[in-house]
Amino acid sequence: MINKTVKNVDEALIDVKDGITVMVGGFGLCGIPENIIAALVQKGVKNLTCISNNAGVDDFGLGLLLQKKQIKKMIASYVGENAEFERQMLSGELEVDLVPQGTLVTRCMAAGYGMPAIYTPAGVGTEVALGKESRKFTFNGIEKEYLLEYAFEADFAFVKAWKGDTAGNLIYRQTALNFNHAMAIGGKITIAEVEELVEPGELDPNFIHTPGIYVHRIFQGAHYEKRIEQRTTRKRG
Amino acid sequence: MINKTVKNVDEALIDVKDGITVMVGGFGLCGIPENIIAALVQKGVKNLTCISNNAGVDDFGLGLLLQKKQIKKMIASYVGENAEFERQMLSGELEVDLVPQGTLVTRCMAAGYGMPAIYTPAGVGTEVALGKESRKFTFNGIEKEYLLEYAFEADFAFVKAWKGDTAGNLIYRQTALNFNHAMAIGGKITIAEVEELVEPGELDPNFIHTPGIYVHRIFQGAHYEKRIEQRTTRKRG
Amino acid sequence: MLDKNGIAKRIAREVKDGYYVNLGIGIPTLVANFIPKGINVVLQSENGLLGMGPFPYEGEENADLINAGKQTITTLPGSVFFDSSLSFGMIRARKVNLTILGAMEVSERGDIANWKIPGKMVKGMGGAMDLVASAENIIVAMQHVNKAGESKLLKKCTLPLTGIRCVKKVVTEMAVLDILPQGGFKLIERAPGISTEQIRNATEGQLIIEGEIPEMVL
Amino acid sequence: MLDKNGIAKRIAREVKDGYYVNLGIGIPTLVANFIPKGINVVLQSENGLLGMGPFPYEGEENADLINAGKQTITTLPGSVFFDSSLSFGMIRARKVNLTILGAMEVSERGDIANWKIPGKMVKGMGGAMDLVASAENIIVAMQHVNKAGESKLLKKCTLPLTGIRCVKKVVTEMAVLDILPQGGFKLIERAPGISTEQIRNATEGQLIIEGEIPEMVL
Repeated sequence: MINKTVKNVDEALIDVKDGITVMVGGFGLCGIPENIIAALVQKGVKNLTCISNNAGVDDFGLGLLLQKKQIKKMIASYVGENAEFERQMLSGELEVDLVPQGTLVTRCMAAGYGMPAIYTPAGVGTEVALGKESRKFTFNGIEKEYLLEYAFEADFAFVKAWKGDTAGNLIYRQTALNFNHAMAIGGKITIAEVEELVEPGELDPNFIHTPGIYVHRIFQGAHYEKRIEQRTTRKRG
Repeated sequence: MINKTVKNVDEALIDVKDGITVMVGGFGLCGIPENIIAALVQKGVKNLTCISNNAGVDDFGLGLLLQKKQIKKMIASYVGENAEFERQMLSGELEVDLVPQGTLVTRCMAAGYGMPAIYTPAGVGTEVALGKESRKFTFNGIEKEYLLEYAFEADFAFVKAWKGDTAGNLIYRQTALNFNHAMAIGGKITIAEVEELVEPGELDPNFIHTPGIYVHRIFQGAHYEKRIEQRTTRKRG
Repeated sequence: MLDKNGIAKRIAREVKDGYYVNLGIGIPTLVANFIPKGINVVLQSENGLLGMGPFPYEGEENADLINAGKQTITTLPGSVFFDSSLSFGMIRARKVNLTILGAMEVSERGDIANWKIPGKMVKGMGGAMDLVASAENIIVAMQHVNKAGESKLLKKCTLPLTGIRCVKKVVTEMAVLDILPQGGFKLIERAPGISTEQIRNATEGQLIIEGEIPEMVL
Repeated sequence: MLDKNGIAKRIAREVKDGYYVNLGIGIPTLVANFIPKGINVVLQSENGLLGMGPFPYEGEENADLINAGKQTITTLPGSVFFDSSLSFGMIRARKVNLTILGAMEVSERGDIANWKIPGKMVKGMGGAMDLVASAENIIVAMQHVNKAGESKLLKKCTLPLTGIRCVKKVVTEMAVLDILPQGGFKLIERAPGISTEQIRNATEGQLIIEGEIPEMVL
């Protein structure tokens, strides 16, 4: 096997520079690459274009990068929970491209499947369709209009997995899977942080979500906070 | 959960009629739905259009349907191992549409992802491209030509899994996964035979290949022969 | 006049045995509470789960297990996790039988607006545009009129659209209405105590009333 | 003059540490036997496996574990199975670093023909068209001339094409040749005992010879 291990997050991010485009896994605060985000803040890289479903909250997730004004442009489907985001967007400091969630993830996946573009009906007839090529297809007897949407070109994908092996194979836990797999396959260089890094052969080869061929660097993260955004419960009894 | 169990293969195939289009999982003889194929032979349905990577061998797999002349048209990527196939093709009894393997599986997958068409570079500049729409895209700085290929419309998908639960969730074993997942998601009605049928909750929800929403009927197969096509070994020593 | 739970309860009657259902945030989420026993339904959460269970007991919240509203949830026996691309794949492929969501406006031809108000902070469409563009059967849970008393069931939406010609049915505090393929809100049921006349006054879009309109039974 | 193993051995020198490699049927399969220890390479089998191991010991064959040539194989620690759509996804996305396959004809601009002979039973292209259309680096293992002594390294292929402008390097029983981006077979090495003149006579396509051409060291 090919060993994808790097010593730590700093070695993983060694060639991350100002002005690049990055995919960042997670849905809300669930399954985000906490160690990588913290290291990006520390490193101080600027003018990032971030492709991520959400933009974190004020003091966690991508919100940490927003606080330091490291993000130039945000490509996301929903950005509701972040006052600093709102301030920067309204002041024009931050460019925002809102993309339907399914389009967003499929444009990541398309990159990983070597598809330069895909067709989706999402956004037809809305402002999302403005300036976009569209076309009708009939499938299973239903004629519909579809938009042509392009695969994302991202210099790096930053993802978080539950377990990984040194060959780069990744498995995710529950809904922390979310965007992480599509981004892991979609990045030009994919960096994975995992809660547990194991030797090749320890993961069942039948049940790996992201094959190691897509992963360029892997390291075991530390101090996972795994913050819960909406703590909803029911009472016992 | 929604119970997708049917009593047996005959109940599963109750509405399978002459002239329909079916996807049949497997690669060579690996991971083919043995029970369903046997039941189709018994049932005697005719004029089938079969989408399957291969056409079996003379006395096993889809070869059994060919022997009984139940297949009108074969859509496959490689059909090398079958004398009866060759005879029917050369005599014009059997229509054959040869499709590059990646295109074949992606057209199955596209149906399951609600994509009416996809772009692939496979076949550009060859006879496969004749009469097809093509177009150039630039991705990651590389300009290339791609063919537009349409999602398959299949009335049924017949797949074989290792284990399944009554909710229709499927897991496959090793390379018997092959085309089965893409076809399971791609069929209008998907019928799965499994080596072992278990209750909901017995499969780890993190590691299911095909979610039950794609599976309409499931049953536990019997008498798996699992024939090996090319028995290659090395000597101990 | 129905309250939120009443709307949810009425919509729950549209949920059939064997359905896979996607519930939006707000009133649609309440629908889950009113699905009768014996009706087997699987809830899809578009962040990657089929078989969403109830909220966890206090102390059992799991950061890795949330729904599309980012709430902590649980699973059920037979649940399955998958990645977001397959999640929207099954949505586009129309494997989800019913989508229930809220709206700010609906037009008589089935257009829906529910993601953006000009001049206000835009949070994004999330998965709503994908859902409405693909779903075979969309029921909207909404208020019939806004705070100023103006109809939200319109000839034409005034707000930026989420999707076009997609809504099949609308359930409001006043009525159940089908949107006909050729356009128009066809009145199906009145809420308890609401008259046809009140519904007519609250509906700007074309209202189609044929025969006697029953009061709904909840 | 190289035999099949010689061709495979020479190609093995092109395999670099850290490569993911897809090997076609025939001579390319033999390449695996000559990859030096210390070079970490992962073999991809397009039916859904990364990390293909050797054939199983007798009695340990497993019907569920085969390669793209339908041969029984084994896995290695770190192997991973995946479905065919992801398999061709990674091929199209150029994650496989090197593809080695056989050919009936190759043209001086890098076209390849290896799937169909008019008048003969056509078995199909399998995954070859996908591989050649997508791979970043394609090495062809082939015979320089056919049984009639005619060149198979041509100006233009005569057989139906598998892919165009894709082959980067050709290794035959006589020579190693690079196909230049602007076209032409550039002679890199001669097989032991083969002269430049012999190669010239066996090559119909444009042959580019610059300076002294070394004999290959195996």
